[in-house]
Amino acid sequence: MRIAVQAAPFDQGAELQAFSAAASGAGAVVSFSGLVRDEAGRLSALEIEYYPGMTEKALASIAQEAVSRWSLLDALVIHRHGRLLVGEAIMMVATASTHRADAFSAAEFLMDYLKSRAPFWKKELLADGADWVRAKDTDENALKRW
Amino acid sequence: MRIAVQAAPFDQGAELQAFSAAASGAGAVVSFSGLVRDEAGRLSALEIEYYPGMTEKALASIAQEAVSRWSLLDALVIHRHGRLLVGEAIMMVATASTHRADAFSAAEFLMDYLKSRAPFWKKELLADGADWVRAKDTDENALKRW
Amino acid sequence: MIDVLYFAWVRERIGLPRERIETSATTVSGLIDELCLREPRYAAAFADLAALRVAVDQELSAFDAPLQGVREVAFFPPMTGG
Amino acid sequence: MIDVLYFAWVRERIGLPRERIETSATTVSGLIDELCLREPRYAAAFADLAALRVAVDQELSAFDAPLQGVREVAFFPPMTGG
Repeated sequence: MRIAVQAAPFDQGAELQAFSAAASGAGAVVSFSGLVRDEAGRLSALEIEYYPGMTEKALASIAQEAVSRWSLLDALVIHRHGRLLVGEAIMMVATASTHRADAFSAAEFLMDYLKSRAPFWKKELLADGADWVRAKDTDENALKRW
Repeated sequence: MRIAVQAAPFDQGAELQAFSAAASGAGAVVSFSGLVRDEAGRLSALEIEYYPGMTEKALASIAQEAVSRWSLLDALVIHRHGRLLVGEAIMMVATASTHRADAFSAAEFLMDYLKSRAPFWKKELLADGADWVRAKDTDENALKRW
Repeated sequence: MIDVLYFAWVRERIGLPRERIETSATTVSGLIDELCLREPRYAAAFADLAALRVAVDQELSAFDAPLQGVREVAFFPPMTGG
Repeated sequence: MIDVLYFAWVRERIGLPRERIETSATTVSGLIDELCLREPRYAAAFADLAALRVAVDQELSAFDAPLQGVREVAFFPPMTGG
């Protein structure tokens, strides 16, 4: 299980390849990557703030929960902070399991918790100002299914 | 949308990276990779048979259905045939959408249909013989949710 | 003349991957009946239709599908892709 | 002495990312009341508690959480990771 909170860009392809190669015995690997959307051309950059110390702990605890609930062979969480440009990968999660249903469910669980329970805050830097992204009710509600 | 049915191995990392880079405007990318499991050390190789012509058509039609049902920005399906060794990637799908729920649902839909409706047949080459993999009721039942 | 294709254990049981068949059958079921009368290996392959699937001109079909104008019929076990 | 941290627009509204505070409050709510009495920028930041979350020693907590033995309290809006 690897948790990384970093300012540096990462190569999601290389990460998936390494994760998959290391998950020996796995039959199913699911990955999710979140990318910076251009918001119809309005966005110039995304600024991500986090809580050093708490963020890493929260991610490790969410990942540990996923691993034990779905008997995952492995899990990966990478999340960037700082300034990101349109098209860049903000974060990725990957899960490895024997059968596909577990890897899919665990990846969705990780994403739902990461959206609303991991201490990250996004600010959109727009042509005409800057806005903190508001948490969505749909994201909070998504937690109820687990 | 790219559909590939091939004997050659593929690099899932490079495929994910290229897919993600090309899916301009996407906020969410989900990938699934199916790997050859060693079945507790019993498996020496997997032999995959397909139906040239029908297989490609079936995959294109499943992917097209996913793209239109979830308004995907893009979809990718790669599936190998022939002899595969333990740990090798059998296939992968990837989906790109604006929000994560669509990419996840579409990837699961693709996998469920690919398991039971795409003309591939797996034969396990074991230390003590060879067995055609039996279709699972759980896979057939998984189709009912869509 | 129809191209008849066999895959996976159906292919192994019948002993060939494809053959061209002159048939007077009007449905897939009729074709299966004709094949079963030929030789025991066909009867063995088609013994349990619930364990088989059929594609007519590369589309999954029912066993009562008509054969008129059809160029290709394929028999195989349930698919196990992914 | 407690380290009090602010993130996102709470940090911007209060104008600093963290401060050490000498407090006699026994709960998070008590601490918020003390802060609000200090200066209008605090009152502005804490005007709508429903729009805020609190972490006590880096664990998400309720506003009535006790402060005894606590080293670090953080205030921030609902999280928007992923």
